[in-house]
Amino acid sequence: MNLQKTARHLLGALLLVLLAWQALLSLGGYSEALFPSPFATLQGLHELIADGVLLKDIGASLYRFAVGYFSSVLLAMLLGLVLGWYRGVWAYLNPIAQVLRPISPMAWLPFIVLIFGIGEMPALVIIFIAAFFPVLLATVAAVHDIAPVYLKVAQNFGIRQPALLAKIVFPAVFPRIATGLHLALGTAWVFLVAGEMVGAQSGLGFLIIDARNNLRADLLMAAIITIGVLGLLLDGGVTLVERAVSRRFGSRVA
Amino acid sequence: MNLQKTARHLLGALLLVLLAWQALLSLGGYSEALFPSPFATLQGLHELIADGVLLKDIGASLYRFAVGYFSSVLLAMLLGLVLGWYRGVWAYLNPIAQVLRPISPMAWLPFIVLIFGIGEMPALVIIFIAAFFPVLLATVAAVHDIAPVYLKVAQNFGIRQPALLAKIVFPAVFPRIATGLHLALGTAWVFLVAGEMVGAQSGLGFLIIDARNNLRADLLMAAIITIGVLGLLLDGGVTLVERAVSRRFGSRVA
Amino acid sequence: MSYITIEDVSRVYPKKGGDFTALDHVSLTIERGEFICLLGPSGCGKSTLLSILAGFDRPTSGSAKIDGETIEAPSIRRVTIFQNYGLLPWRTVGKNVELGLESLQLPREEREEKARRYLKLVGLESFFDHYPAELSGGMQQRVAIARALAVDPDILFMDEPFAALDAITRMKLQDEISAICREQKKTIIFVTHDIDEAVVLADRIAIMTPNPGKIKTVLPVDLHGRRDRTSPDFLHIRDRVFTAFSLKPEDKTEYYI
Amino acid sequence: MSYITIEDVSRVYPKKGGDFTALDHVSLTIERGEFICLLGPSGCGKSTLLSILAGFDRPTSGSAKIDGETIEAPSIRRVTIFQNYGLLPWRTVGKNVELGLESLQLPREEREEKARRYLKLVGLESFFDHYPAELSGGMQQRVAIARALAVDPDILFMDEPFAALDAITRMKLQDEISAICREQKKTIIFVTHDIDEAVVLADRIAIMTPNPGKIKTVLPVDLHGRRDRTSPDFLHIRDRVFTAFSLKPEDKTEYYI
Amino acid sequence: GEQPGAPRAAKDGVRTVRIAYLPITHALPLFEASQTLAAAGGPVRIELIRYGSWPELMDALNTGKVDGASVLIELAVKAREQGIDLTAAALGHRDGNVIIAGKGIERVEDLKGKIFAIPHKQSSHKLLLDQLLAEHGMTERDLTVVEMSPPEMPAGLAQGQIAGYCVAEPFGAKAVTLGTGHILARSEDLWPGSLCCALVFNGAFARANHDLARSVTQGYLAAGEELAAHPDEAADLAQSVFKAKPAVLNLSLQWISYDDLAIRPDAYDELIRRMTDTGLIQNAPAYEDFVDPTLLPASSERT
Ligand SMILES: Nc1ncnc2c1ncn2[C@@H]1O[C@H](COP(=O)(O)OP(=O)(O)OP(=O)(O)O)[C@@H](O)[C@H]1O
Ligand SMILES: Nc1ncnc2c1ncn2[C@@H]1O[C@H](COP(=O)(O)OP(=O)(O)OP(=O)(O)O)[C@@H](O)[C@H]1O
Ligand SMILES: [Mg+2]
Ligand SMILES: [Mg+2]
Repeated sequence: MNLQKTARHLLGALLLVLLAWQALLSLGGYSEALFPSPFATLQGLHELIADGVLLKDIGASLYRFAVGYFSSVLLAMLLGLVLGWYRGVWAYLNPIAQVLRPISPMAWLPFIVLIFGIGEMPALVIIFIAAFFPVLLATVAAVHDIAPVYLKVAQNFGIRQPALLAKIVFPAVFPRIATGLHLALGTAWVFLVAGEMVGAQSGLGFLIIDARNNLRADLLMAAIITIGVLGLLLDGGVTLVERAVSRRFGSRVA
Repeated sequence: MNLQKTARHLLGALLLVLLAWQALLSLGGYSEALFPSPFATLQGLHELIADGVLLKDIGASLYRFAVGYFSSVLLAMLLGLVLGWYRGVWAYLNPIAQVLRPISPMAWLPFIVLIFGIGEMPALVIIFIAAFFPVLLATVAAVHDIAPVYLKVAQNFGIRQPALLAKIVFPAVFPRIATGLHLALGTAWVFLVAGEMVGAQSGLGFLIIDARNNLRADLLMAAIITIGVLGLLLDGGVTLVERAVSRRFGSRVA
Repeated sequence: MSYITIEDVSRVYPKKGGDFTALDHVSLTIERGEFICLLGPSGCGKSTLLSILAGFDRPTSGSAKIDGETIEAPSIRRVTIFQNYGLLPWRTVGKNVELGLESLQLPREEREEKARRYLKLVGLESFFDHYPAELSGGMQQRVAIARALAVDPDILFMDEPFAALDAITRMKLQDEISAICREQKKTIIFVTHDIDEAVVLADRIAIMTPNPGKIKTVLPVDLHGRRDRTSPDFLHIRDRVFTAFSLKPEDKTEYYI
Repeated sequence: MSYITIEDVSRVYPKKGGDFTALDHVSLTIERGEFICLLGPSGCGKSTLLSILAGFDRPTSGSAKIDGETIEAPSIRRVTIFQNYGLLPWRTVGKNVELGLESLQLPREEREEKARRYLKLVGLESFFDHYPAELSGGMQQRVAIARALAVDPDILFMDEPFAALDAITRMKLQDEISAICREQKKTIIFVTHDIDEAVVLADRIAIMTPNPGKIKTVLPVDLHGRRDRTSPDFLHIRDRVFTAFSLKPEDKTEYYI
Repeated sequence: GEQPGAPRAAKDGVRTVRIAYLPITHALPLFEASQTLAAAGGPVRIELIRYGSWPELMDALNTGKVDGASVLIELAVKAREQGIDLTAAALGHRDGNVIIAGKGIERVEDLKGKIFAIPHKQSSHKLLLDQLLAEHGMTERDLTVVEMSPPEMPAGLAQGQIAGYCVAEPFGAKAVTLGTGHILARSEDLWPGSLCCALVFNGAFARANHDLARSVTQGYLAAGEELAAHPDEAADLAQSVFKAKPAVLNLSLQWISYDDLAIRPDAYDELIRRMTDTGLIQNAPAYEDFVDPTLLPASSERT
């Protein structure tokens, strides 16, 4: 029953998109070569799959994503935990983080290439930067906002550093960091593609650039749709993990 | 006293950055032409200011940002409010939003150019897309999560549509939407620059591309720093607005 | 026929692993102008019963009628007051009180005049332009009561309206509010788990027990209008409620906590 | 000399537009093994005084000593129990009780054995592997008490530990907890704004009033161990507390709500 | 990884040179060279690294992360002027650029007040445009010149958002194939023997691995000759390495020539004159400073 409902919604959504797409095509009067029809896109998708290009690029993107995202959030969480706790140090680092955060990771590209070279690294570094600041700042904010009762309990029961960070602060703030991790995942995915568009020789972002440079709008659209669907799947996966975590860590007590 | 403290932190941060920068420069042994020194960057900044280029580009970027961001969040909030309320409609649109959201706004560029032309529009559309989905989804989620007591009170006192949306639902969810607006601001700023890097003839993103095209690492670094500082100022402005709003709308009652 | 008649009302919530019966064949009649307290521990279905009477919820079986008509939906003739006050934090105190008057389409001046009048009744006329967050909990609940009274309803439903207040503030408010409401001749259904509160306020106390939610007994309270919490009359009724809940130490029955 | 001596303690919070005096020259002595209730309306400084005794806060002036030593910091010899239980939601009930034992560096088996013993004391041994969120409020507070008792402290500080529970559950817990704590011969400082609660639990009640926070009077309670809320002894003391707060209807003084 | 200045050690007897390129028809000889060298089984190999745009390619080249690149010669000259260590070896091709105009633009004068797109300021395409305008008594001030990503140009032309463009191939051929654009002028008419792309090495690499760079250059020149001699092969190769539709690629191949790729001083001086005239450069590097003729085979060396 519920599954049937979901299927109905998905089908309805698909139909809506196809209708809107076809309408745009008819009203705009665009040439097939510049704005592909749904059917041409499907053919393009098929071509990409048949060539093995799509699978290879998806693999490259997911690999980069995994490495870049996880190394970034791990470091950001660790740093955030420690810096959030030692407010004196953070006071000096906060202005730096605040200035670096609004800079588009892609603006750094020339320096990234200079320092990290070409190949895997630039896109990796871009994802790293994209995920790093949101998680760092979310972690620091979460540590600053930790419910005082947890700290009081810890102090009362004589729990000292580093056990305090590991046993109390980290689990207490984790549910909130998890939200930050989820947000960062979306950001990182968006920037993975953007990063691959400017600094990689493979992956879905590169596929987009390559399709553009080869003047293949059908392949371009197929790549875009693949990116959207993959992003959605990743997000769904993280939502599942998040639910498990919030079950595990229980509801927050003020 | 407090001001003095802030000044100390800012100075300390600046010193830290300069130290790290100089260390990187010395250890890496990079050529000045590829990785500028702080002094060369300052000179570059001076050159940009003296030429009037910086001010012009800042103006262009801020104008685009204002138009793109505000039109986007207004539409997203309005749509989010209505679609959040009518869950039946949203069930069909949700899958579409979920697939579109993870797509890097820049991936659409060829189609944006095709549909909206060149000049101001591409960067504007990119900012629009970047801000749209976060705000839309935040608004829909906020409407779904509205504290039931507000709806009960409205129902009890006989408040019907459209007054219900305008008088009750919107103000009730606004504090939470405001968080979404804040997040979207950061995203939009990052993508403003990214968008101008690929689809504009002016603005800070274009300044970056132009510096790269002219192989001027000093101007590039100066532009990057300007972007960071401006982004920080914008964020600070929004934080002030947010505080005023949360004072105005009071604390949420469960 | 009685003003409010609850006949054989059950409310079952579907739950995985068998349904959960929140209300189990509850019957009760209430007369016009009565002050009824629903008293019982957490989970005994007090809020569920109140929701059904207020029109926010429907019984799974049985019937609930007011003035002979089945309750279909909330109405501005019957206002509910919530534990967390239900004030709109983005409106001033005055505008909150005007809320119900707006949908009655009163002209602006009349609305404001009425809002001021009812705020005066609860002693808060000087807070007209304040925001709810600037008021203490007790003051906020008084605003909610002014808002409810301003639309001149027939019935007031109150769901643990004083539960978030400290005991001493609560007593003050109990005295004030019962005086005001009785003076305005409203029918009042009041949910609480505080025995003293029920005794000091009610004309009759419906004592409820959980698992499943039932009305165990209905105790009439006759304090002859003198609601002194240390008077022998008060203590006598309080004693009877304790007995009804088997809370006297003689009784060794274990209760669900 | 007394076990706990509070001498002329004041606590002032800086505030824009003049400082705010939360505690104003408060003095009190407490003997070993006593059960003291701090009773008063919201804002009278009960929590502030308790925080100072527990070592979480310091007086602005005056001195607070335990066993002749000035209180400098919280200690595992004196455990505080909070209104919202202060359980760690990511740890099972058993692991929560083991928390204090971990920093006492007991070996694993001993910790677990002890945790089970104290959970049994509060009637929750079968919930060892549950998470706090799976327990009702009353059960959670019992876990917090087991956790406190497990480290065998000299003093228990309790800040409105039962305020989040419904009245009937609360009474059950009052009876149980006071029995357990007295049996374990702890000194207990208990904050509440509920008059009945103070009367049923305390050996002495320190009645506090706000603006500024002061101890108005200290009432000894002698119920000869028979803590029946409907007994004449109980009602007599309750009456005296009502009088102390001027809550008897004769008195027309207005109070801050 | 490797420092560009380090002598390149042989791995399994094979020495690999990393060359960056953009997927444009102009870079075709690189593929031919790469395949020929691999097929020959000699010790030298070319590893090709594809980029999406000039700035990214230049980042890699300038920082020495690739050993060489096929790049707009103006961009390389500009980099040299900025003190970046680059050495040019040979041209990528000669001619082969066209100025495309959209519907309604029959004469150059029709461009007045319209928008015209070039890929990059530092490009032959800008120089060609300036020449065309000069020949008709106009300057860039008579129209709006915008920098645009090449793939966007055919779409922009089709939608009437730009009136014309000049860019590397096959982006010009795309508009002609689509029927939305036509050729307004050809590079060989505007600037006979015009320079466009060049094979450029990182200077440190070229100095430390002169033989290697020389072998690559020779393979590259030979590849150019091969493509010039066998247009059918060129078409097949283009089809196999680029994904664009055959009609587009074939058309663009008709315009281009891959033979005689040495950079001669007179051609270089002509380039510098044009760059200086349009203000693209102030302190032009000397020919000797930019070109390393010793990388060329003896026959095409400076006479
Ligand atoms: N929407 C619901 N779905 C499932 N079970 C519900 C729902 N609402 C209430 N219940 C259950 O019905 C029972 C009675 O709920 P109700 O809220 O009426 O109790 P109550 O007497 O008001 O308790 P309290 O004093 O805690 O407010 C509870 O056990 C509760 O868990
Ligand atoms: N950190 C603080 N800064 C400023 N004022 C404070 C602070 N903590 C408490 N106060 C003020 O001191 C007064 C006493 O606070 P305290 O928490 O001790 O009251 P309480 O008797 O415990 O009240 P309640 O029953 O509401 O818990 C209150 O008016 C409160 O506003
Ligand atoms: Mg309830
Ligand atoms: Mg307190």
